Amino acid sequence: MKNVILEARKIKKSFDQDQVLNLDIVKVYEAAFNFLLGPNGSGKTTLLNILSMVDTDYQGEVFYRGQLMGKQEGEILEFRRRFSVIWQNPYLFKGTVKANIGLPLKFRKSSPDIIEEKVKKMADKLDISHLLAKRSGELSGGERQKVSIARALITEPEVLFIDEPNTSLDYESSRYFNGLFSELVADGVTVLLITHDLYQIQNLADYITVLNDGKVVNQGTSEQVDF
Amino acid sequence: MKNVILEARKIKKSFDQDQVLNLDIVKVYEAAFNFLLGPNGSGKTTLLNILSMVDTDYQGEVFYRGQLMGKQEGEILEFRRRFSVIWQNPYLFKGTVKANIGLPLKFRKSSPDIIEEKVKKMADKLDISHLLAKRSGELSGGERQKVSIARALITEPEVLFIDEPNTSLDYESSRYFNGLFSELVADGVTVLLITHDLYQIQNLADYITVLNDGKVVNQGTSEQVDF
Amino acid sequence: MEYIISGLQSALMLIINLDPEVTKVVTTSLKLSLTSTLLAALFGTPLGILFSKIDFKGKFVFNTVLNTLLSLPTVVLGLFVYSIISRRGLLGEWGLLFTMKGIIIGQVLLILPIVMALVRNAIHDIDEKMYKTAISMGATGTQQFRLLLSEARYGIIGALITGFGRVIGEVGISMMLGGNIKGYTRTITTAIAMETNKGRFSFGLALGIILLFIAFLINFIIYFYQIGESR
Amino acid sequence: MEYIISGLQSALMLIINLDPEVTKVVTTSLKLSLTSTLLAALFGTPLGILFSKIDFKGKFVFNTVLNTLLSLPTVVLGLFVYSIISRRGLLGEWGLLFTMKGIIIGQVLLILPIVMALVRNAIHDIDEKMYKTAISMGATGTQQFRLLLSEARYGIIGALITGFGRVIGEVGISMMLGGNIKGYTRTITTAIAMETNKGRFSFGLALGIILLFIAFLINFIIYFYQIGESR
Amino acid sequence: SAANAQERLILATTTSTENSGLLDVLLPPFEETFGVRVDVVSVGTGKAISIAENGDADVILVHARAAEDAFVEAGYGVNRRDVMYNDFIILGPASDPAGIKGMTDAGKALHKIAESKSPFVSRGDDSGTNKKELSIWASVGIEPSGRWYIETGQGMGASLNVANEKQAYILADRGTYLAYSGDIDLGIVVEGDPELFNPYGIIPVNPAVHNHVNYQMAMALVGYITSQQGQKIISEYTAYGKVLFHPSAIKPEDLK
Ligand SMILES: Nc1ncnc2c1ncn2[C@@H]1O[C@H](COP(=O)(O)OP(=O)(O)OP(=O)(O)O)[C@@H](O)[C@H]1O
Ligand SMILES: Nc1ncnc2c1ncn2[C@@H]1O[C@H](COP(=O)(O)OP(=O)(O)OP(=O)(O)O)[C@@H](O)[C@H]1O
Ligand SMILES: [Mg+2]
Ligand SMILES: [Mg+2]
Repeated sequence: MKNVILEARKIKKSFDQDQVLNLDIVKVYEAAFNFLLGPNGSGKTTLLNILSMVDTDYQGEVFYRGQLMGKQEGEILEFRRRFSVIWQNPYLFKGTVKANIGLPLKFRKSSPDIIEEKVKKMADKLDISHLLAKRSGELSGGERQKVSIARALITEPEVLFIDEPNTSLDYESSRYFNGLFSELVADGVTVLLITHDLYQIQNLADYITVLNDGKVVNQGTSEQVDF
Repeated sequence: MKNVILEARKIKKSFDQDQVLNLDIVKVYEAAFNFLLGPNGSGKTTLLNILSMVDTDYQGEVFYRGQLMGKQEGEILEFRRRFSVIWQNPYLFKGTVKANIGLPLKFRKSSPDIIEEKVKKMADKLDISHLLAKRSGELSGGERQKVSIARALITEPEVLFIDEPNTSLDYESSRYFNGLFSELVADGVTVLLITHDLYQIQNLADYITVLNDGKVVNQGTSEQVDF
Repeated sequence: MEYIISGLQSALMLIINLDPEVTKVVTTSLKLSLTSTLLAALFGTPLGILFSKIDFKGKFVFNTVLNTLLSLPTVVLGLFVYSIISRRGLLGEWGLLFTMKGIIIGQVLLILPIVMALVRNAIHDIDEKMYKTAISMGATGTQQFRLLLSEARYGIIGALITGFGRVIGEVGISMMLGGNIKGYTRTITTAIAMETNKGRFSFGLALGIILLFIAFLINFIIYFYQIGESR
Repeated sequence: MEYIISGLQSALMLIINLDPEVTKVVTTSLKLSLTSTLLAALFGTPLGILFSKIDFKGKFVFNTVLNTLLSLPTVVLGLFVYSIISRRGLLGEWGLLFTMKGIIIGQVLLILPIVMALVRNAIHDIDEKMYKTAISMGATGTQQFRLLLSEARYGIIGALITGFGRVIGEVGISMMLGGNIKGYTRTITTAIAMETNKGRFSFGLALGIILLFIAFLINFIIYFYQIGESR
Repeated sequence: SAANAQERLILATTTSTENSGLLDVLLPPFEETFGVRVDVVSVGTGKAISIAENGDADVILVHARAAEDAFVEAGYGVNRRDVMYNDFIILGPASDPAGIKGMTDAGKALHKIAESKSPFVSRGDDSGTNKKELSIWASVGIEPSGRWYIETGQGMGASLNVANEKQAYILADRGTYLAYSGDIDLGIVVEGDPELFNPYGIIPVNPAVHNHVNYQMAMALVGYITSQQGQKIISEYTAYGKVLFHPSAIKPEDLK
């Protein structure tokens, strides 16, 4: 059994009057492929926002390596910087693809030379070098997705949150990224993945949490869980 | 062999200097499941824009039932109204889900009563009645997709263009919509579908066009084409 | 400081007593600024949308000219229109000078660039996908236009509020083209300028407070009906 | 009509001859309006962003008040500030009346609401996802702020251009707080008002044309560096 | 600039004085002699007096005798001196509907205007000119009102434009009329009545009330303007080829 890197306890989250999350315990294991499953609207993205510390407006507690996480901007910035998120329908900033991919490094005050170099390397690796000079509004659906993946990986995150990555990706790319994410896990990165893709679930999952209507309905290793 | 309902000849399309489409002939068959395949950035969405007469800024000719389509707004409105498009990353208008689904009918000057009734029926059918009062910004990824499908189907289109519909849909919904689209084809609706989903291709396709780098690399019935 | 306090007091008195002269300038100001804003909206909104959508050579220069017109001082615009509608001007025969119509002409010209520029900015940020979606839904040109208005509502109403604020608070054009004629073309602002000139500062401030009060009511109504409901 | 033609002619002559008096009022106007716009941008942009993001009770009223302040006539604001910086006012000892500083105070107060309101409108239309994305990328508060500025660039620069246009073209505040003192606080607009008063209409128009010419140059530079490169 | 380092004297005066161009020749010799910069703030008479009451000016040069006296009476000003005078005239359209052209009695002329209900433009702004006009109406027992009596509440120039547009009669000061005569179609119909004289006075602000004012320099200006040198400049000043102001601190026969 692997170590627990993130643990959420008694999480409640409401929009206006509607309660969309009401969880007892959710665990994310270190250096493993953690899957978050459930039907549309069951609260997966909402939970991802909370675990990745992007949303701090919730009731309950989140622990990182056993330490209670605060909800103030200042306290959690350094933890957040160990994480990356690949979003469902990624938002790209105005400007070039190159600027978009380099931005997280700029936030971390890397030097322009290093940024330039890392962006080049990452683009080569993901086969999107031909897109670097394009503006973000000029990309196809799959190209957007690839750029957003490059942007998330460039900081070499400790934990990677992924919300339906295969959306819009062609067959080749899909396979490539499945392989890439597995490699990352093998290298010690923790991945939390939301997906509806049976292939991914059957072949990649180490641990699975299934949500329904804001509640955990099943949880365990991929052998234990009947999804 | 079915009738050809849409035919594109010698289509060329460029953004700035880049030519992204350069096609000889593309045919869409009536009352059939037409698939448009190809890797990311190969020009699928660009071609869909042209065939659905949303984009009129191209070189070449598009024929609808043998008749050359104009490129002026006025000439093509009535044809456009026989079509519907389900977009990759749908855009929802500000306001409620209900208003969004009813909008195409409003454009066609249906009475408020009829709109109300049809929207209700469609929402029931697609199991999204609980979302009708929500504002478009408050939906989950899959919910957005379902709303956009409802909005496209409400006009009972003659031709339905679909750009990666299963994006963000859960397994159940995915299966449901595959079934629904098949029924529509059986009822005489022409469907043009863009997808990367092997399951859909293997089980649903009647005719397949494969694009690569803006060119048709393969075309024919699903038996003929090696994708 | 004492001006401010005694200004507040006399503003209150004027409102309570419904002073007939004040009532008259208030209604004149309201008629003028609402009419001017309405006309500017009618022309400026479609023009602003048009120029944000169509591409043409020299658009860069056109945009700069539009931005420049935001600097046009009311006195200069007043002078300009004056020289056209005065007895010696091109349209002298129409007798527009020192009438409400004369003021409206000037005010519409004043805020047309503002409305156009701000509408242009609001439209600029609308997602390209919005157009594709509307077109694919079979919207006619007019329907696309209405949809665009509704999607950019916040920015467009903002443009109109800015334009309205500009005309109800401007004095140069009303003075120059209206003549501040008592009981006829005297507006709140020209009355304020006059009282200030007389050295009656607290009365000037009192009228200013009344003007702000009215502007507040109008903004309240607009905001309540248009913005309050969105989002 | 003849005013306009002879106005154009004398504008040309004044520019060609680099008339020293005209040069002086032009530099005064420029110094004032650039300083005021800069200060208003410095305070107004963050405030506008703040008020568009945070939610508090009475935000509705606050927004309406902000919109109302767009109607504030320059004379009234001038009077208001006058009553504070006059010798008898609270800050009388500072001797700010009839100085450049006095004018700047008034002008900043004039456009602060405009900048805030237009920035608020621009920010309002930014996609909610932009914030989430920036946060998830580990941006600090300042970095989020900068990113927001860049994403809403078009609208924010539009706000500043509108503010700049308002101050360089306004006359009431410069007149009231500056006193139109020759060689010192006389600006292009107060000079125009004075010339118009004297009946020297075409000279007034000439100065107006020079003002527009300068505003054009400034807008051209801004547009060229900031907007031209975007998209 | 060097000017900024200099001592500063704020003179509040009426627009008509500044607009006449007189100050541009009258003040420089004073500024040079005393090493002072005179900042001229030209506004309406009422406003000039209010500014001085607040201590925002050091000295005023205005033409509204009653208001000036009240200003001194209230203790805001001290040492008022007569400086000069010019005169008012009544202008009218060429058609002269009231038939007053050539009259020399302003009161009777206004009476005929009222009788014939010919359009008349009043500044209605409490200015010196406006007060003069009202006093003439009062002297013939008429309280003007009705559609023919148009109140602009504006300065002289703007009011002249209104009168021109409406082809109405108007009481104006000669300086402004001369400045506008090229642009308007109104001519002089009444002039020369002593009632129409328009005296200017200079008043330093009382340093006992506003201890910060530059009283010394203000008194120096009073001294200069009422001196042989100042009075001579006034008497010799012409605009549009006409003498505009007549010195009154020193009688013409005593001017050297
Ligand atoms: N901003 C919001 N305001 C109101 N309701 C919201 C908001 N965001 C999400 N919801 C609601 O919360 C519920 C959970 O949303 P969430 O996005 O977490 O679903 P999900 O599991 O990610 O679904 P999907 O697979 O469709 O992406 C949904 O019913 C959704 O309508
Ligand atoms: N507005 C634009 N400006 C410039 N280039 C564009 C623009 N839109 C699309 N492209 C380019 O045109 C090519 C085809 O794009 P298109 O969206 O048709 O691809 P696609 O086949 O739909 O890909 P995907 O499967 O990723 O959605 C891509 O290389 C894309 O970068
Ligand atoms: Mg989701
Ligand atoms: Mg696509």
